[in-house]
Amino acid sequence: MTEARLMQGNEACAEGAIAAGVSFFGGYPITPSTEIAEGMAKMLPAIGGKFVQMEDEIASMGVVLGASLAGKKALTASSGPGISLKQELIGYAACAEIPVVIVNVQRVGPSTGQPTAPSQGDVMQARWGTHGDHPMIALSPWSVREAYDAAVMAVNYSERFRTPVILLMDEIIGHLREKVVLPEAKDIKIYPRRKPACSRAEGYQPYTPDKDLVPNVANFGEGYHIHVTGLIHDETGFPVGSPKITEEAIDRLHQKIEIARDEITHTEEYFMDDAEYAVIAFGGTARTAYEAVKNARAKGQKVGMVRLMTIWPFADKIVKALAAKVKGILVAELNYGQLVHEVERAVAGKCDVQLCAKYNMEIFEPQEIESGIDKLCAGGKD
Amino acid sequence: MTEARLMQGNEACAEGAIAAGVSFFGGYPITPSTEIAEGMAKMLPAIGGKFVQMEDEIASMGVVLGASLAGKKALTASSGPGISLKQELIGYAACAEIPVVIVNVQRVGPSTGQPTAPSQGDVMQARWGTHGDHPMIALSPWSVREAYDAAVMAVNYSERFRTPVILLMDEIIGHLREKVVLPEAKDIKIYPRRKPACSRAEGYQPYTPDKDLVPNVANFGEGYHIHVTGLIHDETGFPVGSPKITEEAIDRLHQKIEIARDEITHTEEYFMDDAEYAVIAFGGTARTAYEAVKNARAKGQKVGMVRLMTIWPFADKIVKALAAKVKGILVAELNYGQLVHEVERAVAGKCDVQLCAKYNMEIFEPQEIESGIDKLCAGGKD
Amino acid sequence: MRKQLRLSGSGGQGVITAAIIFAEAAVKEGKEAVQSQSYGPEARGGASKSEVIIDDAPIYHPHVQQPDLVLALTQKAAEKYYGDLHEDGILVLDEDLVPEPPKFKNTIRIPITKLAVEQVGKSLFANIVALGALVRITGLVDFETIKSSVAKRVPPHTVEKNMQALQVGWDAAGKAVK
Amino acid sequence: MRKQLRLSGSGGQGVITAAIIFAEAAVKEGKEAVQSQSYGPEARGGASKSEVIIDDAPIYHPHVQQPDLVLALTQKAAEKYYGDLHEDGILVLDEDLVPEPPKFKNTIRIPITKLAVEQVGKSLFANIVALGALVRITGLVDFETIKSSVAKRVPPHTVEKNMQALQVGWDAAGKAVK
Amino acid sequence: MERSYEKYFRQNRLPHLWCPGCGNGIAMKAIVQAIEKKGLSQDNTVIVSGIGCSSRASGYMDFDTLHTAHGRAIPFATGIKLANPELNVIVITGDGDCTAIGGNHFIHGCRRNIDLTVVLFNNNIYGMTGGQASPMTPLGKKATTAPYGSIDRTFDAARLAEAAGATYVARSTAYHVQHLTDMIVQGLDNQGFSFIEAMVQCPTAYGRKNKMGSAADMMKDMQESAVMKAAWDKLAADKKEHKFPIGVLYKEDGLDYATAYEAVIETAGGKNK
Amino acid sequence: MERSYEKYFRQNRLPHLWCPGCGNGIAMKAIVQAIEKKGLSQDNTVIVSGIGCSSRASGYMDFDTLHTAHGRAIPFATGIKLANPELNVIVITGDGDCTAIGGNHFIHGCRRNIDLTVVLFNNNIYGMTGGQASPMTPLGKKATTAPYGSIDRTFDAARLAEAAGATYVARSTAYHVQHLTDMIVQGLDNQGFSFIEAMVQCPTAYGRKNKMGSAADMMKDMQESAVMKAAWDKLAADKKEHKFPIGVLYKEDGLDYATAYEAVIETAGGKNK
Amino acid sequence: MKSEITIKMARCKGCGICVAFCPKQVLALDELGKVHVKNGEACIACGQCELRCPDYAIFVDKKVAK
Amino acid sequence: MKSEITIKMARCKGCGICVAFCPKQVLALDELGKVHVKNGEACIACGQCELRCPDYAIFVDKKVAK
Ligand SMILES: Cc1ncc(C[n+]2csc(CCOP(=O)(O)OP(=O)(O)O)c2C)c(N)n1
Ligand SMILES: Cc1ncc(C[n+]2csc(CCOP(=O)(O)OP(=O)(O)O)c2C)c(N)n1
Ligand code: SF4
Ligand code: SF4
Ligand code: SF4
Ligand code: SF4
Repeated sequence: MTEARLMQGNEACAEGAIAAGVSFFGGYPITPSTEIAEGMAKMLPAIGGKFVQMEDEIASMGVVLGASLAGKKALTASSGPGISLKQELIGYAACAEIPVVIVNVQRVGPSTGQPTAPSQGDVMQARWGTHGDHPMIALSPWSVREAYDAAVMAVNYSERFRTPVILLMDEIIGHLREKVVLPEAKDIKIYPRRKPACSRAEGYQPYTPDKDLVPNVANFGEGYHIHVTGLIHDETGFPVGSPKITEEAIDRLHQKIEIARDEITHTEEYFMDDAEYAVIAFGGTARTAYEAVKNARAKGQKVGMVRLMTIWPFADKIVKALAAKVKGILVAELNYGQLVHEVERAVAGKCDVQLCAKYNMEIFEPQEIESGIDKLCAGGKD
Repeated sequence: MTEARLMQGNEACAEGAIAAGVSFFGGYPITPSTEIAEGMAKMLPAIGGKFVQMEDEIASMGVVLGASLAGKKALTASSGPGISLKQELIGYAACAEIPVVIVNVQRVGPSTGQPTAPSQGDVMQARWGTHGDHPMIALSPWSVREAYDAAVMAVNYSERFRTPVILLMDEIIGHLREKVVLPEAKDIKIYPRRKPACSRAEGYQPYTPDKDLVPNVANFGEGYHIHVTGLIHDETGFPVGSPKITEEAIDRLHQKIEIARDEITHTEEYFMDDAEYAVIAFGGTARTAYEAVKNARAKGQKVGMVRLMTIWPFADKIVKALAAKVKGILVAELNYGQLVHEVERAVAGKCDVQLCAKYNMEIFEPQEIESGIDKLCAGGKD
Repeated sequence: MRKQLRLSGSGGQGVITAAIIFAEAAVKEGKEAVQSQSYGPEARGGASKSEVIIDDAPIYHPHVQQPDLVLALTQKAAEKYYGDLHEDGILVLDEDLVPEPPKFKNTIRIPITKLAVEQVGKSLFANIVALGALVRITGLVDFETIKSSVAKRVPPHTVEKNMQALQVGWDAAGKAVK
Repeated sequence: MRKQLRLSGSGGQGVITAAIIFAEAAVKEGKEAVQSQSYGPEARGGASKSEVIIDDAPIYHPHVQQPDLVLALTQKAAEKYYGDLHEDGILVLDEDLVPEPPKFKNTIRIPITKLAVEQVGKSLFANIVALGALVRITGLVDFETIKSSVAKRVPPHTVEKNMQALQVGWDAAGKAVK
Repeated sequence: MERSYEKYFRQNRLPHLWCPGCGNGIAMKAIVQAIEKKGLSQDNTVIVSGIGCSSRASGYMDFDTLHTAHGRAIPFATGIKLANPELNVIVITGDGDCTAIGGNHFIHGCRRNIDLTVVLFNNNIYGMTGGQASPMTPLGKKATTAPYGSIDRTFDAARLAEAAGATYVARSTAYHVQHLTDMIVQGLDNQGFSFIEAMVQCPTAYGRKNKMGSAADMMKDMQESAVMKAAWDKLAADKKEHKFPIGVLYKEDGLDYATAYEAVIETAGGKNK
Repeated sequence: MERSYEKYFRQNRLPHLWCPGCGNGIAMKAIVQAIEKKGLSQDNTVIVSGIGCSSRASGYMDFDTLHTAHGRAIPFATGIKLANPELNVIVITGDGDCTAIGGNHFIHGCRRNIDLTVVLFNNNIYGMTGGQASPMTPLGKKATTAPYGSIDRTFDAARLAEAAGATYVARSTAYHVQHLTDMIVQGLDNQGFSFIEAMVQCPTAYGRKNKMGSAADMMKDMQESAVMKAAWDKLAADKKEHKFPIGVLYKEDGLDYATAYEAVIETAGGKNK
Repeated sequence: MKSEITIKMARCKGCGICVAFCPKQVLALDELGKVHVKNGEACIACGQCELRCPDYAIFVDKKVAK
Repeated sequence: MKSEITIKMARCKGCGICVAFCPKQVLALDELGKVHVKNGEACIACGQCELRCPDYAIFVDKKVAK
């Protein structure tokens, strides 16, 4: 075990990414994500990696995708407006199956909004921000230590599934400093870059799926002469205008993640044993929700908490099971109401679903969620 | 009544916008939306309006927002990748409350995808593409004539609510030519640019909401010396870092549309009188669904169709009422399954919901939707 | 009564324009009409097809489901697009550019492109020659109507040549179906 | 036992750094600690506050709910941030920069900035002077621990001055609470 | 002692939020003084800015003002000017705003020769976000994202503007405030894309990190490094190091975009709307 | 008659999809011939393109190839080069791809002097989307979005590249195919940002609309309008109209970005990874 | 004193620019970091301070002989 | 005949560039729009056709005296 440190969430994210093997960062500063870029600018050259500040967020996405194709694990980070600008190339990464991690340290929107204030308003954008159909993995840490772990996990998932992964931080965690004890390097599992299983002569095709439906795309410069495109392509990597190939391609993009869904849907339960009501929360808000639930328990309310660390793919199964068990669910989120839509969908009328939303640039106070719980336990009446 | 014409959907959209008072277009070409720009380039100067081709889609959004602030009704049009690039400034328009219409002629994604092929894969992006919380209006026409009408309506809504409106076309309608009879100019209702209700001396504030919660922001050059920003602002238009103002501002953005929701949620019913099952469809797909439902009726199946012309705000009430009435709903959409999430949410377990999805770059054949109906009537078993 | 036509060829041959003019003529005669097209995934070249549906009643599903007539101006197009032709339908082929005609009962072969070059002066007019032929073969619209539709769509200085092309196609069809 | 501190001032006064160092010292002593801050909406200037929570048990909700101590280095900060101070809490003020101290039972006034200028040489050191005072007032961390934490955070060539600043603050607090 | 230019400020928004010693205030005054000299009406002059410390200026100026998104001021301004060519449109931008994220709009504005007066407050750094390198941070200087010194070559924004098609290009500094005002006046005179680079000191995010002393010290640096164009042209190459020219750097006649558009409307048979 | 350069093509993807007479095929051959002349290995050369007719080239060339998004080839290429400086990275782009939507990346690539060889296939139009005006469509020419003739002034991309910091700038045409090859060879020689503008004819989307005759006619126009740099410099101003210079237009020595980065790693105490 | 020096205290941020550019050492900063007139007599009304004050906080007017 | 002219018919798109730039009128397009050798004898093996063919469809080799 390493020594305890006071560490900031953004810092932990940068260190976690490096621990997972990231050696390339391209970015453009924006509050409240900037410390990640600044940390990378300092740390990467010291380990022989590279940091480059690009002209904007679009170029930042492009440069990390290029670096990833050339064999480096790559990260970029941004917030609000910058994330919106990255959408086109996030879709490119999904379509061309390029591993990359995009950190979004959420701030209050829409538009320039309240740039320094915390929010969880980009939950739905993380899933649906770019045009066309493709799935998305998004992870949301609730502590500084978990920002580190989630960064490792995000890099691993991006490599394993060859897909863009969004590390959906919020300002609460990004700017929070707290005591952490980091894992030792030897205890960190790293998913290495996938390698072609056969040679060119043996008929290698870059987009032939492996057993887990993920292709082993060669890195540039390894002699495979591959072609990478954002057009729908077949296993050779070249575009084809066939309905069959198009359907298969889009299916596989979804299926490669769908078949691993249970494994990558990380959730945690607190006080759930005999709970009749549950609070669903994620990210920085889950900390306050925890406090609220603890207080509610102290008041004798039979309430627990389910924390989602994986936001996308959505924890459908877990929420469905929860709905079958409890009388009501309170979704606490720092936005106008986003994840609650997914909860309602999954619950499908099986129990009461209520929203505890806040979007006034401040974080929740435990009391606010406690009132939400009171209302929930009263069956929505207050 | 005007003479019957063979007209293309994109052409109708351009003419409709002009009929609604659009005199400014800024854009960047992209298949399958390009004919809108080309039509505008030809038509606008002839009526003293202006067409400008910008360096990219971001600049295209910027230039139309500028023109709108200076008093012109303005339109831009794009597809897939271009729409993704516009997200940041769509959020700006929502936050600063600038009337503007964005036409999205959808094509197959993700990424470059299948650029010439039809799709309805941007349904969720239209709602959630940009960061932060704000509502969205999106309309999806199912005929060439309706492309004209929807363009008029989109311009009117953008002016009435001072909000960006997405005209969510698909390639099916965008490139379809069919017989249309356009309304006469005198029969077209136009919502004029809102005007300040009082003078500067009388204490005019640009963002003070009117009775309908929409502010009467003055045009630039009218002597009001207003300030417009993408930061959260108060009624004066200037940014404030107050939780109260922030909450109020975001609330009002949502409420101004929420209170008019019923009025702007346009849907149509076909064969619904005694229907026990319903197909929900929109845009070009609804034409095929209509044919399928007609065929199903001929086979004796008690099925009807609800067509959504307004995609956002979602027709919650109508779908809820529908769920109370029918045994099952089939959502037919040309994507991997997007609107079906909203339908499931609204239905909340009250009836069976099934998805008839297609995403292979071809449009539906009636038979495909008919099989979907067969399965639906069989309670999901086939 | 519904009639479904499919016009096919390669990129630059103008089958889309021909289809549009056909549909326009139908509209002029008070009919319902929709016209659509599909491009290959390729930007340029490749097979291209355009479809027209004509009916007295409103048309919903916008694509041809089973064509009553297929026109093919290239071998590739013929092979790709005639498959679902109605068994009583008609297959119209460019005699020279579809050297190996698919085996189909009701086939009409016309040297469309050759006629355009030889009698109108440029292969560019092949689509209008074809249009003239189709009007005669289908009998769906009046020859006079198609003439005015063509005149409206083409650049003014080419109207005369195009009228000539229409006539050449009309005549050739007369000969071919004899 | 949970302790909640709020350090406030204006933009450039370094209250955030002071809070970080405080939290770091607590961590070094094996305690749980979280530190957070909030900026005004303004990019520059405006009031700035930083909070530290120290506990033996894990800390969930990350913001201070009711501070046990508030430090204010400006009048504006004092007014804005002392409101929810625990009634048994302590209000520490810069004597000169908070000329009109809020009426609060337990108030300690120290000429922090003046001491920094006069005894350390620059107003820049005010935050470390304050830190020295807070360490003494709260007794939450050892003076030695804070010293090594400061040494770790500040630029090497300023370590000496900063140690001096700490001491000045420590001494001043000693005088003030007497 | 009331100054006539005070009326161009929104008094209730002063004092501005810029740091002590920040050069933005000087450049902003230069703009309003140029406006006053030209006698532009407050009612038909629009100030458009992007995002950054410098871009905050729009909020302080008593005109119709528009604080757009980062990098996008020029497209918005283009829309305003084309929609209503009667308006005088002035753009205030920062070195990052204009030449990093906004670089494309900048060169395309120049190319179109749209009639805007663009004043770039060049503080060599991203001030707003706390001191990251900009495309105009000199080689070797430190920034939070260039902790080992910047290796990114810099733009000469004036040269870029000229190559892209701007018809008026000038430079001055916060030190040379009267000269700066004059450069802006001439920019307003030009009917076309006018670009004025105003060197301003950022003692907080740039100066401190690079040990450049006080705001006044930074201004003295400008005094020493800036050379009037005429003198610059005569300066020996080896004397040019660490110096830069100020004054009107480029000027040409050229049809502005809105005027050029009139011909399109005429050809199309339309009337100006 | 087998030509040695054929090995650089993916034979199974030929014939290419460009229109009859399109100049893109000529420019693509010039690139592979330059690669052959330089003896670059197919295994460590990467071709990166954007989106457009011209950008289709990457699919035909037998290397590691990358067909990015519209306008974004240079950032992707920058990432590749920085991640693995051993690779030769060649960018193929169109006039719209490079100077419209990609304009910012273009100037920033130049500024950084990242070691890329960028070949712009300039057909003066958006070919792929069917003939809209590009920033390099000459004044007065028609396009589907300029039905009344273009009023948008054009970029001189070479001049822009130079002003932005490119260290090698050249121009040639599809007519001067051997010269074009030579310009590319020299671009590959330069360790830094090399920009070569290759004028190519687009008979379909540009030529037809502007009544420019056949592809061969368009090439003859190039023959007539292009003037070798040396001769150009001596040409009287009034003789320059409708003509343009070809050859090496600019060249300087300058540290490329990846090399400059080595110093950062050294300062930081890292080892190249 | 040849001049009248006006200081808008609410605006002054004490940056010291006026102090540095005053050719006659008329001005100085006080402990609270605001400018004050230390030696008004020396003022020659050159206006250098007003010219470069980034906060429009100091104004110099020539005294008009009455 | 001084040369051997090879044409890859599958590649030729009949653009006529080779025809236009041949200084000796050796080449022509046929009805199907592909190039053919009309007057091989006149070929001087200058290679202009090969040089500019955008489709790599025509190749000229000097005949080696055997
Ligand atoms: C799309 C987007 N990216 C990044 C930011 C964050 N941001 C705000 S201002 C700024 C740079 C400011 O630098 P500059 O333009 O030079 O202006 P200055 O603050 O130095 O005056 C950045 C990166 C943003 N607001 N929006
Ligand atoms: C973001 C985005 N916007 C627009 C397009 C549509 N588009 C594809 S290629 C192209 C322009 C092509 O012009 P150019 O770069 O000059 O290449 P050319 O086709 O002429 O070779 C455009 C606008 C796109 N694919 N992506
Ligand atoms: S950070 Fe720099 S540019 Fe921004 S206000 Fe402060 S001194 Fe001015
Ligand atoms: S449209 Fe033009 S650029 Fe595109 S392939 Fe055809 S000739 Fe070439
Ligand atoms: S220059 Fe202005 S702000 Fe600075 S000290 Fe002098 S009066 Fe105050
Ligand atoms: S130049 Fe090439 S493609 Fe063109 S006609 Fe000659 S051989 Fe055929």
